[in-house]
Amino acid sequence: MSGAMLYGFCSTVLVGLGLYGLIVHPELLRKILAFNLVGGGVFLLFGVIARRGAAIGFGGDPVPQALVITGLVVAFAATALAVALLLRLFQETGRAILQSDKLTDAPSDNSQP
Amino acid sequence: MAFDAGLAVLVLGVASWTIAARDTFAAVVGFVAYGLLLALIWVRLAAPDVALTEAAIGSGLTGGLLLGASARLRRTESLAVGEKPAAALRAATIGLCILVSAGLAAIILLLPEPAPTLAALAAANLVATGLGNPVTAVLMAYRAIDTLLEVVVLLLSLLGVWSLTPDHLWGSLPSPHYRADSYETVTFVTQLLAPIGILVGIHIFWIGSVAPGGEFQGATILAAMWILTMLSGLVDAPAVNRRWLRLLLIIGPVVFAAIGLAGFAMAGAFLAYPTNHAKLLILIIEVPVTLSVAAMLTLLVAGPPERSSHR
Amino acid sequence: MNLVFDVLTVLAVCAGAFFFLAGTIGLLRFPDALSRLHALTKADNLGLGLIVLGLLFQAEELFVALKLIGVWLLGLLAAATVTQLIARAIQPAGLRD
Amino acid sequence: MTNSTTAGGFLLVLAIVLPVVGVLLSLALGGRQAQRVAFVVMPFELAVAVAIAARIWRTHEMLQYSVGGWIPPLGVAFRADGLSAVMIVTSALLICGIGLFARTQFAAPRGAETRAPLMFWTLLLAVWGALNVVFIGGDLFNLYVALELLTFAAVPLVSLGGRAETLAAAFRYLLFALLGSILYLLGAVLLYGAYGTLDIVLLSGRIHAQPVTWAAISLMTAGLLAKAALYPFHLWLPPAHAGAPAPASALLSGLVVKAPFFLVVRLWFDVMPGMPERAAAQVLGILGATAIIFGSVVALRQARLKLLIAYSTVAQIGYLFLMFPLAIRPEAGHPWSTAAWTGGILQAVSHAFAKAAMFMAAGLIAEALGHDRIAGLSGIGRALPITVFAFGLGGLSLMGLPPSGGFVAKAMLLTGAVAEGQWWWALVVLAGGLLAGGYVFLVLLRALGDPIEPLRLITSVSRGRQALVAVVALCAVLLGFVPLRPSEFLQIGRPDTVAVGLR
Repeated sequence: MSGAMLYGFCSTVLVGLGLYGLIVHPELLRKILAFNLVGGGVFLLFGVIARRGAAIGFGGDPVPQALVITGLVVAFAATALAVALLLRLFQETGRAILQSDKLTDAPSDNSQP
Repeated sequence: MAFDAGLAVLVLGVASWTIAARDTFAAVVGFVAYGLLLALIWVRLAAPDVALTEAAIGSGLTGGLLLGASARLRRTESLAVGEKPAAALRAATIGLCILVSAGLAAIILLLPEPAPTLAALAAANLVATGLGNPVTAVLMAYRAIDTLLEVVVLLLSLLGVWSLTPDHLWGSLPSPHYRADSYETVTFVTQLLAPIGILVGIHIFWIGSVAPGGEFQGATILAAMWILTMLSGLVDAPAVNRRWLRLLLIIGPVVFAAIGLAGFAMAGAFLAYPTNHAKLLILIIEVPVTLSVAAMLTLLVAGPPERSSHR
Repeated sequence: MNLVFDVLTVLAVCAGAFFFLAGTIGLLRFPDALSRLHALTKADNLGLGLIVLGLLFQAEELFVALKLIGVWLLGLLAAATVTQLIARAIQPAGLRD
Repeated sequence: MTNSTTAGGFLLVLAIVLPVVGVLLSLALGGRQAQRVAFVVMPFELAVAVAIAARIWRTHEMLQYSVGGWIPPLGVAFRADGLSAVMIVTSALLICGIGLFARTQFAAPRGAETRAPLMFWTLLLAVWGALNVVFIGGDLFNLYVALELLTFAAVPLVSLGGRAETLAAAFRYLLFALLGSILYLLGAVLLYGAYGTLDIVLLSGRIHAQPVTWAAISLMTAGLLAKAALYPFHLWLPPAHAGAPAPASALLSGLVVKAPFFLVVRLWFDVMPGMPERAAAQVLGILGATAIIFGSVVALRQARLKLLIAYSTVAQIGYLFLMFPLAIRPEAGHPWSTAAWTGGILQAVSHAFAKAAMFMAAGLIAEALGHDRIAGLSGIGRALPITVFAFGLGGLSLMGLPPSGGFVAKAMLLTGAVAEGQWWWALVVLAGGLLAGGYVFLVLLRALGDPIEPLRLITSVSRGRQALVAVVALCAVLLGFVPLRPSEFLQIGRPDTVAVGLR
């Protein structure tokens, strides 16, 4: 078995671990962490596929490598938005978990200043 | 091989820790380590460009963001105790996740051999881009549209973060203000480090055309330096309605799109470069994009505006 | 010549690894936070220094050597700063200057 | 089908670049200019959308553009077939309508810049651009970026009001959307590992039935279903769509959830033409049928108007997925020459107009009354007759009564069910129509009833805005005059001679 395949299996376990955390953890920050774990696993799998595509002197297929860079940046953007939402939610409610949220009776169009 | 196996086990151990740890702060620390170990794996997978990005963004910036958040949320952990799902649900989830992992593992064993690759095609066209680093060629030439849209994605997520501002604080400053005199150590280190860091950031960006590195990695280092100067109280975060800030944010994507559109006239297609000037045009795009991305990353870490005055 | 350099590299890196190990044990075994910090930074700075020293023997050009030394200096700086900050954070409020 | 740029391909670039430039400009200019930028972009972008459709109509061929002159698999292609054109024009018309509707609600005050207007107009353009990338993207990774673009534009719209429960709804939406994207990406990664390309046309030529393919398609489909809020992934939708400001609700319910549906269609019919087994398609159909029954029943029990409409969206999304069991491997002809194929797409389009109109009507009612409790609607029919009329027109389409787009769509699905001998789907379509009738009449009876005490409006609602809602609802009705047969336009650009479904 090659080193790349070893990391391939590593990536599949990472996806499983992250999915577990995403489903089971009630705390939202832990969910965000778990999402990043899944992301890391998926990107790693892409890296393994890039490595398998090594050819003509390149250590790996540059196309998936570049796509992983794009993916990492996008994942950071997602994390930043999620964290900001979470902190605002915490400010408003004092909670960092999602409850079975029922909409209150307030008018829903209070966006006007 | 032994090294790879050890590294893989270590990564899985740290990953399990970030899921299993009781303390969220400890879990986040585990995540930072996880990112750094992943960066090592990327080196082992012959992807130094990705390794740089993973260490800088995946571990560094994401880690910093999450550490900050977990510090703010510390008090809430006890509240979540009663919310843990039932044991049966957890067991079912474990079963599902094992199934997913095992299934994926079986699937990747079935991937074709020899693996299909675009390496040869990417290499054959490298000359036309004037670049020496094939990864940069993919990002800036072959799939430049992805990169352009990615910068817009970053900008949109920043808009999303800003949209969470309470109405009366719009136009005010993000993140807590750190006073310069409270931590002499940090101030001193920042004064020492920031110039070096900025140089390193520019260097990483500059060599991206021929060697591992590039605009996103460079921009992250620049962003880190900006964040450091804010943390040390040397500069304050800018108010979100400053004109110069808005211009800084859009200059990168605007130049990118403009040169892309000019491609219609110069090379017959959107985001195409005339062969002789490809490298120069890519550089003209990359400089403002690096600056804009650095600003976006910094402000994403800083968060939505939350205080109305400087002091 | 090459052989001498290789031997020196192995020695220095092994010594560095030993200090890392010692620091880690200190981190795990020492009783309170301040002494843990002490063990960690002292051992790590030395350990990193020795490993950089070992690698210097393998550097093929001056620029690489300079980069390695830069890594060490930045590591020292970071460790010193972080230790300061952590120590300050855990210091009992009454002892503050 | 070659991989080069066709004449008029630049229109596809414009369809994406115009809104993006709009986003950048409105952020840079800020303040009152954001709205002006949006209203400058709208006519041009609408013109581009119409031009794309007109060209495809005239040439009967799909538009194609190789970005940067790089041909797939190395480069990224944009492609617009008949289906893309229909979705692009729908989005353009509806977004212009929503923009006009939101003009007063999100008017920026004089003086200092305010948050909500700047965000709304910028995000409106961002959603538009993202939708267009989804509709013309020819590369699976490019489409991943497009999905993220759409997520980051849509999620902040939910919490634009800033109340705690909308923040929670936005967070839940974001979690589902991110999980969906990452599953989609995992599938795309596997496809690249197996076939060495992410281009849809190239993939369709190389793909064959093997475990990797099935795993990849299942993961991508599951991810997209989470984003499309198909039962059992619907949990996030009602609080998000009901909590957003009315114009944003209209955008989210009308268009944004259609994007992942569109990509499921792309996957099942374009990436692997003729390959899906009927059994797999039955699963999608069963989920769709459950969504129809479940969503409608829960809608019936809602006390608030916007939540009722949101649960109705859960149900109506179900109809979209009935097209899979009916169009995959049909008894005769190609999948896209079946009645069910046209019916499914028409359902997406007519629901977009109908649902947007209903959300906007609900917004006007909430504005006038200060609440949207269904129990307190008595007499609103007299106060806001045009609005309630528009709501009813939208409801007509949901129920599937003639003349309406919903009627044609559901009739086509029924025809498909009969033609395929799968009568059980016909029962679901009919039951869903009856239930929809139930919840629409529930609202209308209240609204048209006499109030116990005189109705007090907290603000007056301009006739112009009411008329606009009626116009949007009329679009859904006008779709009822589409001929009741498989649309030829929708088949443009589909592989017709490739060995399809005949293995």
